[in-house]
Amino acid sequence: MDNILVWTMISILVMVGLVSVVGIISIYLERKVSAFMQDRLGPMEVGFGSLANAIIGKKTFKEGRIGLAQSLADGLKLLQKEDIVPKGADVFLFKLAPMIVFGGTFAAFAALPLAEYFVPADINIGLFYILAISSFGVTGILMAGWASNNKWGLLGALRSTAQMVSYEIPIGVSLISIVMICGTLSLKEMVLAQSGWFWNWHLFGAISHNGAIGIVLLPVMFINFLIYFTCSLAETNRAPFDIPEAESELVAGYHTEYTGMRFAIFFLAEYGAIFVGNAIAVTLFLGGWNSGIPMLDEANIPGIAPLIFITKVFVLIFVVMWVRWTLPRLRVDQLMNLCWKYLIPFTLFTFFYVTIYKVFLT
Amino acid sequence: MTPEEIFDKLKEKFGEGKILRLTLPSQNGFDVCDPFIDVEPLAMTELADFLKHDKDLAFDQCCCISGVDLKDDLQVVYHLFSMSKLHKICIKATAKRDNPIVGTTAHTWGVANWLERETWDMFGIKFKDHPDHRRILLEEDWEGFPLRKDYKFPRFWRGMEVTPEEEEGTYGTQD
Amino acid sequence: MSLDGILEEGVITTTVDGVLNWAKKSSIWPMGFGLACCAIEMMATGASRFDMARFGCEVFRPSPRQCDLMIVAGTVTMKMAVRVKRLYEQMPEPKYVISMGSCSNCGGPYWQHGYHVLKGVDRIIPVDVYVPGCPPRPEALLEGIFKLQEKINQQTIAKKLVV
Amino acid sequence: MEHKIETDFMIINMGPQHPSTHGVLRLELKTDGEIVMACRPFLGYLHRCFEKHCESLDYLKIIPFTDRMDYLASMNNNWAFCIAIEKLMGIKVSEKCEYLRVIVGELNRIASHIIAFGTFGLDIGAFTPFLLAFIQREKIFDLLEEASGARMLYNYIWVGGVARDVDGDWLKKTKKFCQEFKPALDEVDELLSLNKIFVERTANVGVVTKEMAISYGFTGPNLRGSGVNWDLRKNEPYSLYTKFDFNIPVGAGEQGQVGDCWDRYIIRIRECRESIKIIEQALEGISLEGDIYETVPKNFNKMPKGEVYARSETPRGEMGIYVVSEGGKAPVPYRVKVRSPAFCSLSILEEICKGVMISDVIAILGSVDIVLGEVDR
Repeated sequence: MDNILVWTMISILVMVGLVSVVGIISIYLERKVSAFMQDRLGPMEVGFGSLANAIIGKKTFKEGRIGLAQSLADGLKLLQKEDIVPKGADVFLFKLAPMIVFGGTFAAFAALPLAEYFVPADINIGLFYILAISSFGVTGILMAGWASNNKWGLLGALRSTAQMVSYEIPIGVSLISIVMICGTLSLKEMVLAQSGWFWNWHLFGAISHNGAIGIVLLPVMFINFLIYFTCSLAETNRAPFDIPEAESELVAGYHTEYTGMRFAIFFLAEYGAIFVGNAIAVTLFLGGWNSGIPMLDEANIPGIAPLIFITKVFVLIFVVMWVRWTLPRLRVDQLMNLCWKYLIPFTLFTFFYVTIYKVFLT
Repeated sequence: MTPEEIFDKLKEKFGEGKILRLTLPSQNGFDVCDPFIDVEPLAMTELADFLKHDKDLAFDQCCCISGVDLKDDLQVVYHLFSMSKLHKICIKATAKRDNPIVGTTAHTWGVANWLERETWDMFGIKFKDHPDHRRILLEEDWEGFPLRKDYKFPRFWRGMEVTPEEEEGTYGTQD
Repeated sequence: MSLDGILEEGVITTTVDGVLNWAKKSSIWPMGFGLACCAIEMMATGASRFDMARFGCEVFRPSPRQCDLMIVAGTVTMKMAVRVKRLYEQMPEPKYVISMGSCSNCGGPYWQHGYHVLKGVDRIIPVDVYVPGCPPRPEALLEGIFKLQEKINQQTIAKKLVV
Repeated sequence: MEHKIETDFMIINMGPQHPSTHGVLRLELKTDGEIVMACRPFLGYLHRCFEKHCESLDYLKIIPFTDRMDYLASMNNNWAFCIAIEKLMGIKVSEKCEYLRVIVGELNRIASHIIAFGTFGLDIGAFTPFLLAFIQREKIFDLLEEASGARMLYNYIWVGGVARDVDGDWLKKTKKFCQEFKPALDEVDELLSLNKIFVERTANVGVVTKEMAISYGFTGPNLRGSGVNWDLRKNEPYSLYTKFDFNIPVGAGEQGQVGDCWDRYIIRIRECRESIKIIEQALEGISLEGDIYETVPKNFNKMPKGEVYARSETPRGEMGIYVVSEGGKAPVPYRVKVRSPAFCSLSILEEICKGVMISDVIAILGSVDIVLGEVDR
């Protein structure tokens, strides 16, 4: 009993650390990945060496080679910026909005199962909780756009709301298939069901639940995964669905008027949301903390399970970035068309497929 | 069509009162020039319509509309080209300096709208019945028409120095 | 014992200064704001060959609210000057201005007959670094940014407190 | 009981500082939600009084100012102005100079088109093609810098000749560039042109019909995008363009209707290939013998009285220079008027931006490819 309590405490602490680190790492990665795709070098000169030099006031260390301290410098700089609340803004909502966006995203972290013993809040409706709390952020975005008394901001917020509300549906439906197979909403149990060899992952069907016959779900699950991934791009306002903050159209979208740390919070929340979105994909489809090779899992190397989980998430985040720097942006009506005319019918089809499977084959 | 034929055709249609004269290269004191036809400024609107829609003329492309300050008069020069017939002509409408009004061609060629606005902006030549008669490059409260030869640079505009103090009066006019 | 003596010489303030200045100078976000020819060279500075991102100046923010640096790249005309001033005022402190190219330094080739050209952007907003050239090469702009970094490095919170 | 919801139009001010107005253009959009009901462009934020300068400077000193007009295609601007003055003075330029002009002019055309389709991609949201294309542009800049001494604004083509001679080494480098450029262009082409999202965004958007295009003074790639086979290099050949074998790409509505944004975009990609063809032929034809300053006039004291309208094909279309000379001893032109292609193309914006969405306005603006330096002069 004591053991569980200790582990819960530790996992909460780790999660708090993760929350603050994920944003910084993702921003650094984004810059390096984009640089790599565009034949550039990306951040170079702002390394920890230059920070050390600044602290001691002498040029002792080499300034930096791959710019590891770049995001840190950005954050520290944004802290020093003037905090402007535009004239005519609704001050209360303006200040509340970033907190809601941030809170909504990072509350979702609480239920992420990093490892069997590493779930800060192991609630039996984990998936439901995450979906609910992470879509809370849209309220904040709408608030931000409305309160800043800026037309670009308002347009961005409206686009964002329309987009997020629509894309909740295919996300929800595609995840219900998994819930039906597992018969639970607890994320931990879903991951436990996928242990063993990698073909036990839900991406490859329901083999772990029903043996070889589960293979008939493989195509459906693939489609489900793709739809979920696409929708999570849209949920987190990433390219090619980044229309709410489309630079070339809406200046900066809903955070046009935000300065300094408030802006940074939006940014961190965005990357946090990407992490959560991909973490759900990993948990539900890609086996969570399971490495896919039973021997490795049974070896019980301390700390390897969370590491596997986070690595998987970052691989998916890399794909997200890859997509961003490759594809152009959709128009707002095309985005809605994609959702209502293609994604939702497809998810409904997979949903019925899984229902039939569940009723007749198990 | 040759410039002479175009001139005859126009003259036949509009009469001598509106179509004044044709100048060919090395006539009327010019060493070099494209053949041009002088016309009455207020006849420009109907003339443009005819030039574009007549089957033989078919001047579908309005290349350029330029204003010229002739010191006593102000002139608007139209360079027209026909992409189907492959011939070109230059039309000149000269208006009095104290009250320069020229008929608009904006209803005939889309591009003429802006080109005429620019001519108004720079020379202060008014275009009769122009659909959107505003300045285009300068702000509405700018004083004077910069490309006129007697234009004097303002010293200040909205509190910003246009001509530096030490150079006031030295530039902006041509002597 | 005066207050400014402690603040200026103290070990803590210099270290804090060092770190804060390091953050400011290592992450200068310019405004994605071009006026004329120089803006193309500014783009070239951000693009693959010269790659301003190496020094942390990568993020061209479209909104003035999130920028630190305004690169006035090109001719400031009378009509635009009003807007440039407003954009500058929209930026949050601490903010810096680089005047890029002869036109924004002093009117450049348009000094004499340019009735619609502002004779130097420093007539409306304060300028930190002037980069000469028409247009300046990307290397020159980078050098301008280094000069700005040196300037930022001399800032101190002590002076602000005393004054 | 009857409920009536009253909605209001929103006036949105886009620019002069906006990421995708390509400089300092201001658009006043009257929108109904996302749909643009009316679009009014406001120009003049870069009005640098080019025409006033011309009336005060002598002919040679104007050339650097033409550089700054369309700063993406300086060579072609120099060239357009020189053609007008040469026509006025009756100068026939030596063949070597003409070859050099063709080579640098076409190189600059490629550089300009790279910016055109690069920023177009940027407006649609694709960052990477822009930066990949920029690498090639830097190579062109290296070549032009070696020839003229400047990176962007060259002052290279003079009245009656060119400013500097080139050597065989430069020709070799240019040849090498031509070979390297083709695969690089293909890369961008593959990345962007047939991308499903890109086609969705650009095909059937901002359709300009043939009649509209001609009426609104579209020229160059924009006009050809509307399906009109018209290129001054072929239809009114100047310089040595009769000698070269090249095609004129014309928009055919491959992805949507003729004259949509995609057509205008693909024309530019294809024109780059044609330009490479021309450069390769010119490199074979050129001989390094001969004096480049042979026909450069010593002074402009004996100008003929008269006027000239000369037009040539710059990357944005027909650039017309109308010069009035007083004749006699005046070394300054009496009046210079520039018919700038981007100015004329932009005037259609009011017409075609009705009932489209805000994102489409951006796409249309990007596809028309304006340079504000040239629009406002």
